[in-house]
Amino acid sequence: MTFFMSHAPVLAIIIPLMGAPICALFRGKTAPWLFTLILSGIAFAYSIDLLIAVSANGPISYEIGGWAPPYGIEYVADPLSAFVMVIISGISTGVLLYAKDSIANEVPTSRLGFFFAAYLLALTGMMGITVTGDAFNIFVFLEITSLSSYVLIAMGARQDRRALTAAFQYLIIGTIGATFILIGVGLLYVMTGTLNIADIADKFDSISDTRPIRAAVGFLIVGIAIKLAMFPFHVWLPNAYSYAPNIVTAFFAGTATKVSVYLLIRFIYTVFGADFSFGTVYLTELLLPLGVIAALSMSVVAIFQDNLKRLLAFSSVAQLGYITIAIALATEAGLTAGILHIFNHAIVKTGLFLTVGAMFFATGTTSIKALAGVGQRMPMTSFGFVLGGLGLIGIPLTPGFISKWYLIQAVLERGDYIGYGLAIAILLSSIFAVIYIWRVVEILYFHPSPEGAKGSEAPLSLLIPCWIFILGSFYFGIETSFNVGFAEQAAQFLMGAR
Amino acid sequence: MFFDHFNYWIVVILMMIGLYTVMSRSNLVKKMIGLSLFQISVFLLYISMGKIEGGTAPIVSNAPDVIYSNPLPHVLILTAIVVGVATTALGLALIVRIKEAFGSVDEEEILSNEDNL
Amino acid sequence: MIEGLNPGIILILGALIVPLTSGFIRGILLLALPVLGLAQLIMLGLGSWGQFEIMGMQLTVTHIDPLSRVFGLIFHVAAFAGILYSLHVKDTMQHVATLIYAGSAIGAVFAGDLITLFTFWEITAVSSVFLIWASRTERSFKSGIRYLIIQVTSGVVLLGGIALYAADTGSIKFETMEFGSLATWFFLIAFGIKAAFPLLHNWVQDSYPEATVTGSVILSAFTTKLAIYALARSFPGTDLLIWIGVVMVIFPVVHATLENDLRRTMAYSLNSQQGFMIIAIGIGGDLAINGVAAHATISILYTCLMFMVTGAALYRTGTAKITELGGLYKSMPVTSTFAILGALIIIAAPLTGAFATKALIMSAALDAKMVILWLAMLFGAVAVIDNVGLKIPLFGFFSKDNGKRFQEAPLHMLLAMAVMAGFGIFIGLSPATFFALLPTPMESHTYTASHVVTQLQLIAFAVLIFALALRTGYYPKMRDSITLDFDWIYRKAGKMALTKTSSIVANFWDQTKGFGLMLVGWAIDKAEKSHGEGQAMSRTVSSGYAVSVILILFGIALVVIYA
Amino acid sequence: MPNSDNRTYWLDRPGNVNKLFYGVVALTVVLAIPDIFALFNIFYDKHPKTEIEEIPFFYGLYAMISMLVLLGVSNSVSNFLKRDEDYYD
Repeated sequence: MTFFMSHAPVLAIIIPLMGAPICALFRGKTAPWLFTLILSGIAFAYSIDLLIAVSANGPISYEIGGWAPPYGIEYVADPLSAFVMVIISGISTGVLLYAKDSIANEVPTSRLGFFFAAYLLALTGMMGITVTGDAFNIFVFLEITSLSSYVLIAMGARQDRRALTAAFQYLIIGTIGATFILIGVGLLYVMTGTLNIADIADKFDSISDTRPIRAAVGFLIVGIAIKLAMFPFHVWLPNAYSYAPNIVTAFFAGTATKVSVYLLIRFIYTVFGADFSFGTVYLTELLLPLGVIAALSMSVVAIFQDNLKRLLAFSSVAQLGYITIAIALATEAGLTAGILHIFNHAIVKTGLFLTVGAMFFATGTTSIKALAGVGQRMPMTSFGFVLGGLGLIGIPLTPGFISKWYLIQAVLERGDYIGYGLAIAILLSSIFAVIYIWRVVEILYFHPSPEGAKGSEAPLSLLIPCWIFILGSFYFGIETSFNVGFAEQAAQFLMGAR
Repeated sequence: MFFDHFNYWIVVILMMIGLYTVMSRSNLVKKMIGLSLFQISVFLLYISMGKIEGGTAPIVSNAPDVIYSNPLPHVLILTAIVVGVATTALGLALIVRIKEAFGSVDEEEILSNEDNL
Repeated sequence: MIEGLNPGIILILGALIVPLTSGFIRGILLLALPVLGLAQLIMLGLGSWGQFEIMGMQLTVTHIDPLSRVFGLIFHVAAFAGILYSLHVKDTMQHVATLIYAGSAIGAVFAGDLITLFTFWEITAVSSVFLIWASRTERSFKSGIRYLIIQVTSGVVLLGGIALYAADTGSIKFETMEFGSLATWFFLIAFGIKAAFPLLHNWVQDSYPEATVTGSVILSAFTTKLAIYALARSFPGTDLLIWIGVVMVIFPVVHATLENDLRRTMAYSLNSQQGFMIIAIGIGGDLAINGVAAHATISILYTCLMFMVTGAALYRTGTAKITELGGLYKSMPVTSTFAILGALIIIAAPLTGAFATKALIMSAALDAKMVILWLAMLFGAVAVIDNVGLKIPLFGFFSKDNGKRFQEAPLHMLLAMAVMAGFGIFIGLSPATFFALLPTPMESHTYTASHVVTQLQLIAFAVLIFALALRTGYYPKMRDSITLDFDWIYRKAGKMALTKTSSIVANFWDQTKGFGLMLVGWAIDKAEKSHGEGQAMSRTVSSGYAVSVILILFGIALVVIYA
Repeated sequence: MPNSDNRTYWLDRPGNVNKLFYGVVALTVVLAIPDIFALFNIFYDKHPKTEIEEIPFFYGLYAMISMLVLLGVSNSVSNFLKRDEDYYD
């Protein structure tokens, strides 16, 4: 057991990575799914072990192949990365519980092996990004995630051929983003002569005033912002989320952009250091307006959407705006709120996308108009959606409330007019959220079902995972010691790091 | 100035050509070519950084005081090249599927097609 | 019973079981829940329970002191009677909403901190709207939306206040506060919306009459009184409240006189009665706060009772409009008797509860040497004799026979009325028993000769004028119409041509509003043009365009970073 | 049992409404008596809290004035404020 524990950081990555090609060999409906579920579950278990160990004993460093850093590649599990790993593998496992019937409905059985192989690769990539302590390794894992996610999104083509163009557009934009990150990492390497993140961070102050470093900051921030779907770099996200298979959407909504948020935090706070990021190069002034516009404008866009998945996708961009605001505040309270919202939004949004997936499963559509009267036909699913929607709005007892509370406390902490303005913007955006959720609820419940409408309640295999997420979100909205505790721990660690 | 760093200028020019192609062409295949050019410019950037003037290839020899070029960027960029190839292959595969589904490889045409769905 | 469980939570949790039951069992369950809650409340006694820390803030889920206990007791009684009254309803949604609503109101009363208060506060808003929507008409739907927006706004303002208050003082305890800071203004507005302060009041008259027969009974008991409780807890002795209260007492009575719809008449009158309590809170001091608690209790009893009798009339005849009702006492003698009893309570006739409780507030005003205030309240007391005491029984039940005959109200409705009327009269017969429950112990001299005589004089002369006005035809004619109120401003502005009598102020108002509406319309239009489906902000753009945007932003980023 | 009730009720009989009215008038007169006693300080003590209460028949007068004001205001604004039932729809 000690072997498995002491290699936990790398095993959490290697197991799904090695599993992927094996999975591609499986045929049939059940085998690849079950295999993927088991591997994801193992990764989840390792992540939890890691998080417990890190929270008890401080950061864990793992040297790949026994090569000592800074020459070898180092995997580092610190409070932030362990926390994000738990989120990713947890969401992935939860979504997989749900996946079996849902995906069999949307992807040809003959392709399921490949589908789940790509799924495992995406999981590997995201876990790898969080745990690696090597800047170039980040790029590699990022591309593993990206390439597999293009494939996963394109798998939606059987339902809607626009999945193909969405995937292609994501490929173009995503590659540009990843390449920007590659350029940034290269420039950092040129200036510091090392790729180890801790090492770069050590040497950063001595060379921080040079022009290549500033260019590197620009490339990295913009590159990450593209992968993060920060407004206005979000153009790929709504289409990709709308046309991808439902479980892919649910999986990515909870994880893909969150990993990029992790990267943003990692670079801003660990590599550049808060003093440089906010004192020398004014990242607050750059990110804050983008966050505010995203929170407001994208919420308004969500109000007008006709497709439920697209509505939720725009809502995700708006929620990422909150996180951007939180990070740009450059305070410990802000950082806590941001990290907290990564967790809270992940669980709520995944739950919502799963309920929408169940509606699609039963009715074959995600057009809001066509879902009229679903409240009567699918009471459990619809009620799940309503509860999830409450979480998105931020009603007390939901995690949305917790993170909004922290965020508002954090912006008010500024104590100036910008702080009050931000608080108003956040409240305004919440009101928009009420409107777009309400619009859906109204149609689900108060409009009569169209003549001869299909669909009765979704099967239990879909309902139970949905409700796990919904009830889980309420659990974390009430008993907040887990999410708030680890978010605070991570924020303290990051602020104390330099 | 220009000739001192002409390799970097080439990187920049290639990058601009690549990005401009991605921006301006609506033919998806041309877009992919632009994207590849853009990536390749970054490969050149990495390779240029590793070069040390007067340095030889980083092969162990017994001669004293040999200056080697830095091999690490070259190794790194091998990985990036693989990624680039994978991206291009995937992109082209998608283009084939798009052509099957929409009957066109022109983005403008596809978008106007989509509106009529 | 679980130690320290907030009684309101029993009702809320119970509501979740209701959909699983039906028929007889459901009836038993519905009635048992308020009784259980009441038992829990009585067994708990006074004190604080359920304290735990969350996000570094000290929460107290259950906090019972004498003030909250009075409100909690009457809320349980009202919940029981309201449910009894609605036993015939087959609509599960209404039962669930009723229980959650009543439970959250009770929960809010026993909230020991602001976060708990806010939570229950919002649940009352969201659950109660279903009682309005349960009418399932277009009108009630729209009215419910307006109601919900206003109620949720109250919650949002409250939350804003809490955030500021926590930042100011570092405490989230729900206790008496010094009025003045920005946070307390937020609280005042949030409470004021629910208490139906003047200009914030229209949701009452807008929504209560649109609710179902049973819904309006239940609505009338909780929301406004919860706000009274919140104000009494946080701002006793705040002078501003006195003046708000005076306007509140006087402002709605004209509307109540003119109104044709019995339930809307009640809604206006309820508003005016709220004013008495607001004034008393403004006066502050032990006697006045006792008066608030006592009068709120009685007020719930008679308001519910009157909504019950008008509701019974509506239930049997299908209308609650004076012009369409006639000779109802012949068909529904028992209900009519309860209407008279309710009227007697509401006009504070001796031997009824209000006689004892209104006197507390009146003498508090006199003790504080506020004669003008006292006169204003006396005017309100006369007005309520007219509006409810005489108008509802006479016009609603004893008006000229129009030949139509209906059935007497169902037994369970009559029982529910009997519960309310019984309590109302019991308190009047034995005020000392009730006063022992009030926040501060005090001696009561309810039945002095002068008090009885003066009150009877007040009633009798008001009746005389009422009778004279009827005989001479001076009393305003009831017409099948509605009466404009301040909500005209937000429901109608800009559409109505101004009559020549309207002043320049009104003109200015109109223009401002018109401009405001135009601005809002313009904003929505712009938002739709820019953010709508397929518009600039949400369109599927070509990847080339997307890349250009990225590069432009990259340029901006570089400028910022190099700055 | 719509329209089946042909009983004559007390209120329906002519003159009874008048009786009721005169009853009210008589009641007011009876209730004014204590104030008359109070003028001569016999039998009944008002113990007023304010000067204004010392005016004879104060409560009766004030009730009448209040009612007249209320009805007067109501009558005068009635035409201005009344609208059709579906005004807002």
